[in-house]
Amino acid sequence: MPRRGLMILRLVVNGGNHEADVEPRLLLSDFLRQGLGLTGTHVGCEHGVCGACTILFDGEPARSCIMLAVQADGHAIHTIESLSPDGITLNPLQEAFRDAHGLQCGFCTPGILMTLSAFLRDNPAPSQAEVRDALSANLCRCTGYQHIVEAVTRVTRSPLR
Amino acid sequence: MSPEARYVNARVRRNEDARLLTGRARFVDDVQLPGLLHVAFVRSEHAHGRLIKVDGAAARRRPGVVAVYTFDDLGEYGRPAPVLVPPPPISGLVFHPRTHRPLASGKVRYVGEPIAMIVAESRYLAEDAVRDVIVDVDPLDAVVDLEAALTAGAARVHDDLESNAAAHVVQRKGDYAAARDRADVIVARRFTYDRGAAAALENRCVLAQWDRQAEELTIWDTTQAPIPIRNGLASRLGLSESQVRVVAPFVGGGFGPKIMMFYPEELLVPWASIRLARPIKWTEDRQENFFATTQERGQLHDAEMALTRDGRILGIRDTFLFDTGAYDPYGLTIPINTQCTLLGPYDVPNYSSEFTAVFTNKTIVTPVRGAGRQHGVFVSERLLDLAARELGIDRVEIRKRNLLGPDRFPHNHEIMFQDSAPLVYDSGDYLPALEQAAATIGYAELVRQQAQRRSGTRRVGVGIACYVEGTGIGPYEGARVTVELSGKVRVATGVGTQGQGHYTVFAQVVADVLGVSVEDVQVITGDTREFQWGTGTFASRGAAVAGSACHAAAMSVREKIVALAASVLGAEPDRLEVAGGRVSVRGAADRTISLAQLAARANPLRGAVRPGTEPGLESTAYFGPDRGSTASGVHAMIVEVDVETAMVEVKRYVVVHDCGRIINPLLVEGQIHGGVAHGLGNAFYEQLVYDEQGQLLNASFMDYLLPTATDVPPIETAHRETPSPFNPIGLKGVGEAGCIPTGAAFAQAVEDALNIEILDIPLSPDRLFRLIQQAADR
Amino acid sequence: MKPAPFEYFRARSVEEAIDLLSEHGPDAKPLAGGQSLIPAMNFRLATPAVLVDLNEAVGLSDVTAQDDGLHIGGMTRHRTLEQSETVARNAPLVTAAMPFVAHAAIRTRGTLGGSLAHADPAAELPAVMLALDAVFTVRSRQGARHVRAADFFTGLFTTALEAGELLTEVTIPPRPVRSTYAFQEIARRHGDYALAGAAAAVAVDEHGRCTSARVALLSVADRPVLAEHARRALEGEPPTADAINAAAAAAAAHDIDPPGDIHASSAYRRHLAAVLIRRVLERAFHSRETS
Amino acid sequence: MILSGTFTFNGPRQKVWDLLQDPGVLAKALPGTERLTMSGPDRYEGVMKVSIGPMTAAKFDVTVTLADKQPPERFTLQIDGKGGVGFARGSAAVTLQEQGDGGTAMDYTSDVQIGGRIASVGQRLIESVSRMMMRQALEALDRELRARIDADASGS
Repeated sequence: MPRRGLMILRLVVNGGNHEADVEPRLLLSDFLRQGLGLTGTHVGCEHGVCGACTILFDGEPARSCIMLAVQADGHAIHTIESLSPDGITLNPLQEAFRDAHGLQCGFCTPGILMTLSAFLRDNPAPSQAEVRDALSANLCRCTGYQHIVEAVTRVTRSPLR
Repeated sequence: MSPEARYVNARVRRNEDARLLTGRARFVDDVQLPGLLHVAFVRSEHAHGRLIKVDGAAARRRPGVVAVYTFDDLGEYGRPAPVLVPPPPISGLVFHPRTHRPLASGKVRYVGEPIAMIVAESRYLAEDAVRDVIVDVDPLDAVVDLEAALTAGAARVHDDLESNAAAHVVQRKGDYAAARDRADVIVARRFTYDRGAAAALENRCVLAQWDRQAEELTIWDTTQAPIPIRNGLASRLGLSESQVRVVAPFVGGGFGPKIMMFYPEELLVPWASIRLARPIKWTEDRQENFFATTQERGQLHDAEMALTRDGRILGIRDTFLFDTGAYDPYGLTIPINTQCTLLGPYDVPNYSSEFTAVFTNKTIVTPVRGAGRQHGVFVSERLLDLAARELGIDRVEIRKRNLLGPDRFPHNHEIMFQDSAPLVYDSGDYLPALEQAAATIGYAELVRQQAQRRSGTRRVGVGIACYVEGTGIGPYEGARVTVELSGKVRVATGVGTQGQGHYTVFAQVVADVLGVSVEDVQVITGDTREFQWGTGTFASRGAAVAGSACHAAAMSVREKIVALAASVLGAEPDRLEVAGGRVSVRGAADRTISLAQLAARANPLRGAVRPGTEPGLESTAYFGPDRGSTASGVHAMIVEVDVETAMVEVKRYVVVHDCGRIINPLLVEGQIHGGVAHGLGNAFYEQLVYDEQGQLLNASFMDYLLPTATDVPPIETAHRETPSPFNPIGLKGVGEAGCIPTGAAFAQAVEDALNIEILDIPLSPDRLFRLIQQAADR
Repeated sequence: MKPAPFEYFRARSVEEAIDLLSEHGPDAKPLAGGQSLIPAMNFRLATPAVLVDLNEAVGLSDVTAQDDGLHIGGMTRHRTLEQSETVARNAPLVTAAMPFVAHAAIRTRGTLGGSLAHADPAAELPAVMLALDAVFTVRSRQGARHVRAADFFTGLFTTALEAGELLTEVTIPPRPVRSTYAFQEIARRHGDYALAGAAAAVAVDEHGRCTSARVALLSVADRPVLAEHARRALEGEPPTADAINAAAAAAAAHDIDPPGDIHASSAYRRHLAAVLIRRVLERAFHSRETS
Repeated sequence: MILSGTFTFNGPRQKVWDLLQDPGVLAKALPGTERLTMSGPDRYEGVMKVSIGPMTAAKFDVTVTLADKQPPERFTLQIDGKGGVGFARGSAAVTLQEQGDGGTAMDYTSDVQIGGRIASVGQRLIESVSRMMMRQALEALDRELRARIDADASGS
């Protein structure tokens, strides 16, 4: 990591407190991946378009590739790793992705899950058009999106919710 | 077929998903090693120029920079990369192989060509040092336009060649000139299909670690073909193959360009890692990806079709130029695919096809999903539409009149396919697919409503296009199937996987043969330490070729299981049942043994075994088809065009396809959806725009437009199954099918809505606006 | 694609931000939402020596309806503008435009002041503010000054802001009676920079005659442009279909000279502008009963 | 990209010619010029900084040459710029024609080539920026000419 002009960074990631010395220019995505080893957050474009790096910043979706790590000082971040704390049990949305074949290479999937987690929290019963609208913030080259939309439909119609 | 098909042909959810959904799956860029160094490249800003000076001295002095390499530092290692795919034996074929070097020497030939490599303590620092390298280039005129490239005074991409022609190939069947003389109507047009990017969401990444004590090199690489990369790098580095391990773990989408390219970065990172005795990683960024990762699609066709008055094809002639970019390491796979796929599902008695591959000062061209097939389909389907219009025959009807009937298989087209085998269709049944697609989209009703659809601001059009696709080509793949002491099964194969679901489909095949649960079959792909024979994932061949190898290996293991169980249980083999992870004697519930127990018995620790006994319940098998199998299908779509804004919305999309026997319909649908989205991208959104000096003007996701969830419609898919005779399960490939007829169907639908003529793909609102204006002016 | 090094300061108040900006002069860039600035830094097209982070500065993100209009703090997030009922009541044009601004994950970070100061000619909010005749409060060590939207956007990514100045607040004048609004744009994909767009704020008198017709266009010039010819053609007239058509055609012909790019030629942009001016005017005048 | 047009100066042709050949004037007219010094006959070198909003990194080492001179009627101006974000090269063919009313019409046709990062991610802005720089250059020239004419008038 870069050494010059380090700043202290204190933040909460997936419920745990972290403290690190970082260079101001370090991108939040790089800090999460390299600094904390949370490699589930993927980097696809580094200009805020593809959405693969989407995380929750104080509960709201944000692109970690166009934020500085130092901006997270004093804030709470959730990454894909928070959706399944034991790393094995899938939450209903993850389970629906598996059932509906809502992922292929899986590279864009973490960003999509984080985007949809916030979306479904705010809109528990969206229409298909609303789902596609929310999903249009994330690029996927493999799925053509259809099975992702189906996965969301499974969750929103699930009696568990 | 498998003894009991419980999983094959079932909608089985994927074994690999849990890791991907929780963020645990390891992609190459996720690998972190102590002391890891990072790389940035100094790349050419000029499309064409003489390299006067490259000076890395200042960069070397920058704190945090460990090494700076230019061509002069490479010595013998700087020689050009190998030709990856030698051209097939076609008589009269001319091919000038010119491949890239790891770093530019003498000349730069495309924007983004690597000139110097910087190794530093972080990627941030390496990028800082890029500015420090002094590069002096004397710019030359760039070769951009395909026709201009072949004119006498054109600048030459490779000075040692007489022209920019990289290859010339003629293939003929019958006598087109005679057919033309007999024809009632000739339809002739010029068609273009412009460049696009594969744009996998994961950029490329290479990480190499040289273990000085063990003298072993481990390379993590986002490649579709780890074994050829291992073999090629070992030989180039002067190591034995067993000293090199290439791992392609989870790979974030391939779509063609992650094939065994021996990209400059792929050659240099391992080399530098040995030199510096440090682990080194290069992670491509999105901007680099637009220049440094290979692209596809640029072709210019002058084509004509000769027909009878009642719409029967007498022959087709096509002359086309193929843009191969600055180098041609991948040979002629793409244009030969174009040449062969153009014939489609039709009876074309006379065919004359000629192409010239052209060097240009643009990024190297290698196959991208579809790999030239969509161009052929675009040309023949467009010609049929134009002929239909000229002859006053319905578009579906003219296709029906020309389809090959089910009695025509195997059908020999009498020309050579890219796999060096004659172009022979193995099996197919085309007419029912066309009828089903037309019925599903409501074609007849839409035709009746044509006048109404073409009025008002929002105009509606319908398009319907057919295709065939050569898939599942050789040479071979292999697999090793092992029943482990736990009773669980492990399958290792050489192909890489980039999201296709190999972890699951191979497991399905093996689980059926061995009577185990699909979750109990662990598939390992893409690690040369696990399996070291095979070629890779390309040409829609993974399931058909490697899947067949898995099947063969599993069948062999099953024989061992049955033989051993027969002796242990004292029963005739034909009375044994292999199911539920056990072998049981039919009708005697107490005479049963688990696979775990059998595996233990097959590997005794004491005592004696009979001479010739192979230990374990394990087998390795290989499969190589005589030739590829031919998938086929029909796509139909309805579009709505706002004639005031030239914006197009796809309202419905129907796919009727035939990929032979299906292992997993859920995954096949996923492949089709993704292919269609990619095809719609190529039809309306995605175009790499180069200016006249070879500068790429849209090297970002802001300007290079991948379709999003609001651009891709729901896709209605119907499967038809005509098994292939060329492999035991009857499989054909499906990975590329979705994107092959999409452009042709889209052009036809928009044309139908607006009553204009569309000859160029990709279309865009801007291009469509011009066409609408021109039609209004006429 | 990693940013070049810079010095980073976190401002805790407006005053601190202004002090830092004037101290560091033209080398310093305020960091608001960062959704345009950081991508430009990742591409190394922007290499500011100093960043002054406004995100922790208090008192810059209040939204209040007052007698003289709707006051919106410069650091108000796009997401807040989109969801605020106060904004919907007092400036429905803003609410109508927000879904067109990129995507939710960008709007959670992007800010009003950031978008206006960035002055991207293809951005929605500058045009909306121009249509609404908003007034921007600009503060520096010398105190505060007020700049009308029409005077604020001075060119390509260029505004009336001087070094050391900060856009702290936007005031949108109170809604006239019988005022209605509409926003439309044409983009290649949802959330992209528009090929062209139009924001309309219109009002009529008790006889249905047009008293005000402000249509601001985006992505058809180096800055947001008011369709002056449309305004002149309509004000004082009943907004009939013919009048709207003529107004749209006149404005597209005379008020703009659009630049072309790979996505849209100049002629296409001009054509789209005519269509969009007509469509927003039709929608605005015909949605009278609902707003 | 081709940018062409006609600009009318309110002054005699010889004066406009002299103006256009003056390196001091060129330095003022070329937008963002931080320094421009003569490095040979009709050849100047210097630094130009093109700053557009957040794009602050566009600093170019430039070489300006004047060629094909036929006083007071036509010449070609070439600019070659190289910087961290890419390169820009342009040549402008300039023709001056006397107008009946004592003014001078300048026809210009310029071919601008942009390469490197500014071309690959900045395409949306290239035409606007080129137009803006052209406008700024012409306005600066016009201002300079008027100042000279005013100076002449007060001096005589």
